[in-house]
Amino acid sequence: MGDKKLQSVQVLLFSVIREQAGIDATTLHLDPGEAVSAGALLERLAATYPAIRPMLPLVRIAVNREYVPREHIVRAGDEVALITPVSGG
Amino acid sequence: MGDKKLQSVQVLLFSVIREQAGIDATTLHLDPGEAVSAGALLERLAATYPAIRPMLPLVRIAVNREYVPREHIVRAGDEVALITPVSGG
Amino acid sequence: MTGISNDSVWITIQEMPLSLEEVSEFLRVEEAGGVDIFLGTTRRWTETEEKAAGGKTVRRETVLLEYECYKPMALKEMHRLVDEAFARWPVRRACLLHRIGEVSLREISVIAGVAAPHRADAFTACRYLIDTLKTRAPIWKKEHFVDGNARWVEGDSAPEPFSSPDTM
Amino acid sequence: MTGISNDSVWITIQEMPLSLEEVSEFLRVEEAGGVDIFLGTTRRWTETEEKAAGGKTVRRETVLLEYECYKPMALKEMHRLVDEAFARWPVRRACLLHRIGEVSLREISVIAGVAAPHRADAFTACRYLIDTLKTRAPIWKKEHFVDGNARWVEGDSAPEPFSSPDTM
Repeated sequence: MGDKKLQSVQVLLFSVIREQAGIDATTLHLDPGEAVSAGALLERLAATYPAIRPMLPLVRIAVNREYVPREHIVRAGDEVALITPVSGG
Repeated sequence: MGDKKLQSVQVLLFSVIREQAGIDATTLHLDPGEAVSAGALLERLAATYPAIRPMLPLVRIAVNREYVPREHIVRAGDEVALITPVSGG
Repeated sequence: MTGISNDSVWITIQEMPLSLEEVSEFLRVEEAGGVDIFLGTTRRWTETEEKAAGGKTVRRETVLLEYECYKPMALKEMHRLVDEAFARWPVRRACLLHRIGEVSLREISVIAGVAAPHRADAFTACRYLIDTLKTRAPIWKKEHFVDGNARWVEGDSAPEPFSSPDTM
Repeated sequence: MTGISNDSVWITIQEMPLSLEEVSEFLRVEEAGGVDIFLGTTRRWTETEEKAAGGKTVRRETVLLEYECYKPMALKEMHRLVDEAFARWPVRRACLLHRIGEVSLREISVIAGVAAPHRADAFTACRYLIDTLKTRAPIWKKEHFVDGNARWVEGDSAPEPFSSPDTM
């Protein structure tokens, strides 16, 4: 069943939050037809990786490589990235 | 008599005013003890090279490689330069 | 991307050292009279006010910077920033190059460059590119100090609501 | 000159082409994290409003620029401008290089460069150097057009009373 893939969301972590979580990527599963906000997804992640919780207020969320507000609804197949304050340059 | 040199002022011309005058340098002679302002010196030069007269209002004067106001008194031995609006860069 | 011909834009993220000579060759075009190029380099000394030291200024010695990025999104944002510069100012060419991995003292981590007919626009657009890159491109810097410690540099980009592309 | 160690300042007027690579090598020091470099290049097209053409915009094609200077005074002024930049901003290194003689299309006539701990100062001081050079250094530019005509570019520096060194 290809459904498995379609029902999942890929989450990417970088920099300090990657080190705190101890992972650079994980997969979250959605129930069929489930609508989850990006913010709720963060909470779900923090339940599994409590070390990232203190950073959540600083995190911007990107879905499919675009910044989105926390109310943004994440869909199966989306690529979600947790962007702590950037410091390139 | 080394006085000859001491009684003279070297005048340098550049760019458009150099081309109008047809010279890039000339020597003006001062009477012993004569006090001439930079502005008066310009007038004297324009009497000899009338083609430069229309440009005089735009000219800044440098004496010994420093910009000076027209009232500045020029002394024998000074190097005077006529600086039309600069356009380097 | 979005109407900017590739001939006028050069964007890259790479591990190899960045070449200023190639940047100059790319930016100097007959349509431009003013070219501004910004280089970010690894600085040895950083002065910070440490709370632990009672607000005293502490001078720390860096040995290298380490950069990490979310590459596909960083490239996308960099293209967007350059597109914005072209839309706002009479820019003829622009480049935005970032190095990742380890960058030693004096070496170049980022180059932002803009060629414009006149200098004021070159300066303004170049400044725009580097300033916005530093708040929007998902790139992170870790400082490695001479004492063996390391820390992720705290960026100062706001969390959300995320600013529209036009926010400066 | 006036308290600036020669190690931190590089000023020259030369007929030979200017080397950006040497500028980069000079400016990238361990004390600086931001380097801004401005290049003035020979632009091919100039648009001017010609009174003779009823205020219409006329596009002229340049084949080369020719620079002339009052060299000892120009160097003195360039040193002064750099001294002012050091006095005003936390500058670590600065260069101001001007080419004279003929400068072909795309070639560099001037390089102003500043290295500072942080980028804002690098941009501001670099802009200051090139802006003030263009009003104070006794250097002149003659445009040679493709039709065989030539004209001295009308600078926009005010005649007198000459501004104090602190005027921007």
